Amino acid sequence: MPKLTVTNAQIFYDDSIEAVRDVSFMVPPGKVITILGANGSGKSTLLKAISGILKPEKGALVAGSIQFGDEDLSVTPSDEIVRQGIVHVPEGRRLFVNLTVEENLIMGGATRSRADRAQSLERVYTVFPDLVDHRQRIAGYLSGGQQQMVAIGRALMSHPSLLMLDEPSLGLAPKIVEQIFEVIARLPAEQGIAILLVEQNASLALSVADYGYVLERGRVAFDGTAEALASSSEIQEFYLGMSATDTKRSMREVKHYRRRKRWLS
Amino acid sequence: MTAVDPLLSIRGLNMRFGGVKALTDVSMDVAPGSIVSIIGPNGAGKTTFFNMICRLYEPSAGQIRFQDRDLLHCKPHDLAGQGISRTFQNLALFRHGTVVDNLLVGMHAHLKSGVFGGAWYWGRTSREECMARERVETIIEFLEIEEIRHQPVSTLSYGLQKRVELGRALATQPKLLLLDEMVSGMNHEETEDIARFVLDLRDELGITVLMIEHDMDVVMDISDTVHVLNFGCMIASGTPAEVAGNPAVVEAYLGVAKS
Amino acid sequence: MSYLSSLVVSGLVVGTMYGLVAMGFAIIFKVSRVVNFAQGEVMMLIAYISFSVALRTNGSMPLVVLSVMASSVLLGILIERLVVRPMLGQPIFSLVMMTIALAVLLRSVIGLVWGTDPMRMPGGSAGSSIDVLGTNIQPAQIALVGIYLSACAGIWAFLRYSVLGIAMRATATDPTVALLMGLSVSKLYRVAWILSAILAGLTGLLFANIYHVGLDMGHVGIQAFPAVILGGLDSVLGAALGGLVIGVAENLAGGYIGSGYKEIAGFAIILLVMMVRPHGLFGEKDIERV
Amino acid sequence: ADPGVTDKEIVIGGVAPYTGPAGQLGYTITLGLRLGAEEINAAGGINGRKIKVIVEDDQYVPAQSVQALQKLIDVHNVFALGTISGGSHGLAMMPILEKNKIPVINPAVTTEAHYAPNRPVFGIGMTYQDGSYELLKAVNKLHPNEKWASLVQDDESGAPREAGYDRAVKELNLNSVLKQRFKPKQIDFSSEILRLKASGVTAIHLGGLPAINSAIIKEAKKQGLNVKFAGLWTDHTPPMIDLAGAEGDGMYIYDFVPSITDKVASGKFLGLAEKYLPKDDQAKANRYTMLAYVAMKVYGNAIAACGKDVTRACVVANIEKTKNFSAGVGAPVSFGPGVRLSAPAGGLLKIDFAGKQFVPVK
Amino acid sequence: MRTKTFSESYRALTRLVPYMDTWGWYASLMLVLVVLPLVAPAYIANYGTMIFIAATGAVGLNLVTGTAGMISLGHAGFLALGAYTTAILVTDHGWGLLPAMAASGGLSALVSLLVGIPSLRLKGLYLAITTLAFSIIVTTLILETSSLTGGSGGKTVTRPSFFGLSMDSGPAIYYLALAVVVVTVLVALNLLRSRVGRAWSALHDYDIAASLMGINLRSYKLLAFAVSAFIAGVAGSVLALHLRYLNIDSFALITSIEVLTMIIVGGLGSVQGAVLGAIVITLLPELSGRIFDLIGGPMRSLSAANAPELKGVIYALVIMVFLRFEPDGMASRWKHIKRFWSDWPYARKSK
Ligand SMILES: Nc1ncnc2c1ncn2[C@@H]1O[C@H](COP(=O)(O)OP(=O)(O)OP(=O)(O)O)[C@@H](O)[C@H]1O
Ligand SMILES: Nc1ncnc2c1ncn2[C@@H]1O[C@H](COP(=O)(O)OP(=O)(O)OP(=O)(O)O)[C@@H](O)[C@H]1O
Ligand SMILES: [Mg+2]
Ligand SMILES: [Mg+2]
Repeated sequence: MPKLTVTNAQIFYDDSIEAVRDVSFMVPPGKVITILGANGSGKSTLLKAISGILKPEKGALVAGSIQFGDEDLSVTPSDEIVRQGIVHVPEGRRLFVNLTVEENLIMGGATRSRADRAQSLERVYTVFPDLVDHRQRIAGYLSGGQQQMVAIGRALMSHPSLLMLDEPSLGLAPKIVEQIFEVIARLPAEQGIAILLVEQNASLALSVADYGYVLERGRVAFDGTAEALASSSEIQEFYLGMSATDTKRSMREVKHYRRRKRWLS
Repeated sequence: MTAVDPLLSIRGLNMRFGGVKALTDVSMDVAPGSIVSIIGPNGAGKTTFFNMICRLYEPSAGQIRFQDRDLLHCKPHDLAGQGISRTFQNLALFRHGTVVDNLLVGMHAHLKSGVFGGAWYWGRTSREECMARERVETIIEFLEIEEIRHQPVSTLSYGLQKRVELGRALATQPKLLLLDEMVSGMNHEETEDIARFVLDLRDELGITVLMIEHDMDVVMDISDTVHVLNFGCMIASGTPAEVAGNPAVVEAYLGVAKS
Repeated sequence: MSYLSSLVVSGLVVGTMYGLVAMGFAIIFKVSRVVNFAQGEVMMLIAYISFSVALRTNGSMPLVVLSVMASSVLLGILIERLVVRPMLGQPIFSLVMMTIALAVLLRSVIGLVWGTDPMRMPGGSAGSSIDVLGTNIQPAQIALVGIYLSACAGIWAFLRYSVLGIAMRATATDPTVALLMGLSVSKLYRVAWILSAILAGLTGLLFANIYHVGLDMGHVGIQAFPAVILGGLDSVLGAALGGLVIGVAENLAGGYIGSGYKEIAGFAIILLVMMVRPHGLFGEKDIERV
Repeated sequence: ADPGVTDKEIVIGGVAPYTGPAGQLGYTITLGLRLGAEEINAAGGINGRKIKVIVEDDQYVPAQSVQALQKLIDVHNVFALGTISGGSHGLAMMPILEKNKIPVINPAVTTEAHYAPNRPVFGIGMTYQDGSYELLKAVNKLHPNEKWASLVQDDESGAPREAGYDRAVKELNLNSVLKQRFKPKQIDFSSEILRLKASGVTAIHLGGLPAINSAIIKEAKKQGLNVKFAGLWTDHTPPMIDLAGAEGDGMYIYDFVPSITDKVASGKFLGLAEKYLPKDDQAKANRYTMLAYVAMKVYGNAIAACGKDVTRACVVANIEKTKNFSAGVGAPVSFGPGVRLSAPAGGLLKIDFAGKQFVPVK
Repeated sequence: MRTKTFSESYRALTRLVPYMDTWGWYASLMLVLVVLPLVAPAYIANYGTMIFIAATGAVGLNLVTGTAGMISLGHAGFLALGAYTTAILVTDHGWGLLPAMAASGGLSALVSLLVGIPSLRLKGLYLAITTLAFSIIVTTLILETSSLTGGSGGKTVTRPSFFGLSMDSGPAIYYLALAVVVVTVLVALNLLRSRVGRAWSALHDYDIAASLMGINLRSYKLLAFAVSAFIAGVAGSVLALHLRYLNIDSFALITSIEVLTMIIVGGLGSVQGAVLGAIVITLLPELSGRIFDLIGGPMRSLSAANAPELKGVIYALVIMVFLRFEPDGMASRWKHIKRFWSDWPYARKSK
């Protein structure tokens, strides 16, 4: 797989809201890269920019570049980007609500051959056995977590070379989260898939990632190897919920007046 | 279980969707001023349970009482006036409005002006609107969303939208607040903030909170009582510690790592 | 045969025309949730083109049909490229409005090129008609029924056996995510517009043969609209059936109550059906779940 | 002098539809007005003043007619009008016309309602109501004892025709078996024809636009309903012959203008058209063009009678004095005090499909 | 750059026009509109009247379609009801201006409750088609009751007097229409910034969530129809007085679609947008005539055979180009411009 490089990306919405500024990072083949950051820091925006779906939201990459190997992704149509092997699981599930579960999965493999699809379908059902019983149900009526499984399964249907996951653990029961992260951890080794992971559960994300970036108000505040980030005290306090004494702090202890700390102004 | 009369009392609730049995004989009491969590695997029927309290689905059997009133005789739009409010698992904001607009809609049940008052916009309506605006500003401040006050909610990030939903629910001035996966999509720090808000709501405003959560840190740390649903059945209830130690819960929901 | 059966048979024949136009509506709606208000005008334009070809070729059927197919495909591509694609990602309302403007445009262009007088198709209503249950049906009308049946069968097979059917519904639900699945949304739109233009074109050709070519043809689009609502906006076969129902209902109302009640009859049926089935007979329900 | 009159020029305007179902009407009328004006101007104008024709499009919508008229008055300074569009359109403009006392000679008469005796509004022709009456009377003379039916459009052009039909049925003691009104935009007439067939009809009074009438005729022939068809002058336009095709052969049409396909009776007019109109337009000319031409000539006559001092009042007075004025086309025109319609006697025509012409019925 | 953009009281936050200079602009606009018929030729003022009437109707339709999200193709029906009510009451029964207008609006509103009933179950185009069915029923009724309405022959309308003042002149109707549109705009703006308007837009965006906020969907949907129909009825009433002659052809589907065009071109849900849309769509035929004259060169006179078709082409192209570049309507462009100026020089220039 070619390498994904984002250089000095600056992204505006509606010509007026600057969501991402001067962000550079790269995703080498077969690695898991994670992006952490507070709400509204621009994580989803970055993923949208890579897969080229900013336009419907009036967003635009106004400076910098996004390269996939030699291909300039900022001028490639989204469907073409997918055919290049970049698959994006957007946040908020976004299933085709009026299609059945199986139809949703089939759409995930729309670019592949019929036989290939049947095979992938089996694989998804082994990852999410819960879905087997629901395969003929209308996706829109599933529970939130079930929908999330379909959304991830849908992405697995095509054999991507780069998988971008926007908060895959959203709304999933702990047991399922565990399973998914096992899969995420396995994929690079087994199939050479690179993964770009946006995740709020920082400890989990760092546990599977090779390298991580922390976004703060649209800029990269920190980056480093997963181990380095996990041992940084700032990350520990704000993303992992450790108190200074290295033990988990109870939420009851959080003070009223504690205000969020900003590293960048 | 509790000595005081429960705020919300549910008996033998059943619900099915075609072939799917979403809830079977669920009963529970929610004491005033408590924080109660509902956990369970995906598709266990938690959200359905909320939807039934909110009168969006008609139960096939069972009873829901709120402050000694039979909720089954209420329509969904009566609930806000009664003091029940909720957030939604899959964002249900009013997309076209700004944050302020959304919160003002939350105040609907507490305002009175009708079409003539609104058209005239003088005297009472005007005063009422000022008052509403003032309350909304308090909530905005409470939730620390001042900066995005005038942004259309459709342009907000996922986590911020969740926060606005909480604000909207608070604007209805509820006695009972139903939170459906409030902290999903928030990082640890933001989760802590929300946990703090919830505690404050209970402690300072006396609001009773019923919440569905998959984030075990929050559930364990702040809830008084935890109920566990699995395949529509209540498989365990008790304090966080009791529930976390229950092998059935570990098997069905938590998985090995958390146990 | 009885008065009733004659009314029904001739109603069915008119209904196939409504049905074909309605199917065109439904195909486009199915992939993009857009109602193409220019459907009648597309049909009219192709009918006029076939008229010109017929004039030049002395009504040679193969050539005329060929020209209809070619111009339908071309028109479908042009509309997709020039009208639909630039509006991708914009509010659907605006695109619907575009089609209304397109209708005005096509009508004006036709007036510009062919004038505003209605004209008779060369070789129109040629051949002897045959008697079906007491109603005489002319060859063009038989062809209409034939096309209707084959269109229904073709569309049924297409939606049943091709992934494209699912892809169309997926695209309609969320075009952005469809793109994320690697579906070429503009290609799907193009296919839909071409298919619907072909249906409209063939209908137009036969309309011209049965009646005439004239600027009033575009009105068929509006008249077929109730049919697609009745069948359910996104159900192509439902629209086809809806056409028949409306056609028969109009004829029965005209035959037993009075001409002036034809239009109302169609709408009355719709009102009744809507009360029972808010999404038409076969339309997809909105998924409402919180 | 009144508005629209200068030393060099007199502006005669008009409001007419250029678009919509009646689109052809506006254009053919304009042609006639222009033809008349060209002829007058070529002869040096009226007392040195040339006639200028300006027609505004009203899209056949009454509100637009009012707007168009106002524009003619304010911007183009019209002196008089040579067309006021259709029935309701004319009525919508009537208050303004009356207030400004603007002379009108309407070559496309539809309804009586325009021609109250005290108005400055004149019409050359017959109302639909009288037309339908005369039509039935004439056909009945040829073919007594027919079983009649009427099939008219449900709008302001169909309703008076049906009223005329009713009058004929009553006064002439005709046998009427069925009356139907259809919506203007109807396309298929199979149920109507089946119903007519069931009623045992032998002659049908048609009151729709040419395209619709021919659709009805075709459907009837297809269903083996061999009856006589009778329609008004609205069908008396050359495209109708092609449109109705072989099936339309023999259809009776009532008109008070000689047919433009009649090279003898319309000879003078055709000559003028050839002289003053471009080739394209010559082909478009029809009976309305002839009537509009006559209207313009009546204006020419009335204005000339006013001499140097051309005022609206004077022109209206002189139009009123018009007696047996012949423009060389069609029947002579006469008005009088309180007589606003010059209704020349008409006759029956018949479509001759093979000869592509309308032939008078003896 | 605009300064002093902070507010000192909550009342200031709820103000309709937050800045004093904006008041100035509105006042001058009103002044121009009041003086216009005194100085401009009647046909210009006539356009004014038509625009006011169209804008009134568009603002009304915008409430139900733009704000509450229920597409109505039946507004021509409400317009017709209002127009004929006024025509009958004033002409045949000698009613005064205000009672007739109130009755026109009231009747439309009443009837709209019937039309609103399907809206409780139907959405989108399915609802649109039932409203269309309604307007066709109204049309048929008007045609059938010809003793009252003149049927297909149409009905002449006399103009009433208003507190002794004769309304029988172009300027009088102009001022009437102006007053009606100003009141309508104010009412609409007020409604939209208060509880009722918010409820409408909430039920448009997410009906389930709205009902849980205490909004009774049934009553608010019906209310939206009623208010909108009332305004349409009043607009119809003014239209009747303006035209002085009614014919059912004026109230066909095309009229409903034209009003829809106005609010889409203007920007759905925005009062200012509806007014702008009404201006543009009312003037567009005239405008395309002008454009045609400019480029028509040799074929300057209207009698050139294809002029109307060319005008149609221009008309359609203008709308298409407009939608292409302004798909959210004029109101959104307006917002952009405003934001640009108030943020200047910090605003980002659009590319
Ligand atoms: N469609 C949009 N229009 C305008 N602004 C937007 C839009 N989408 C996002 N933004 C803004 O861009 C910024 C970044 O948003 P983004 O969705 O990328 O955040 P995020 O990091 O994914 O947050 P979260 O963790 O809450 O999902 C936010 O300030 C948001 O308000
Ligand atoms: N409206 C509906 N129609 C059909 N089935 C439904 C509907 N609502 C819920 N269900 C089904 O009922 C079951 C319970 O769903 P529910 O949303 O209550 O789960 P949940 O416990 O909230 O799960 P999660 O944690 O994933 O949100 C699921 O199988 C779901 O598919
Ligand atoms: Mg995000
Ligand atoms: Mg749930």
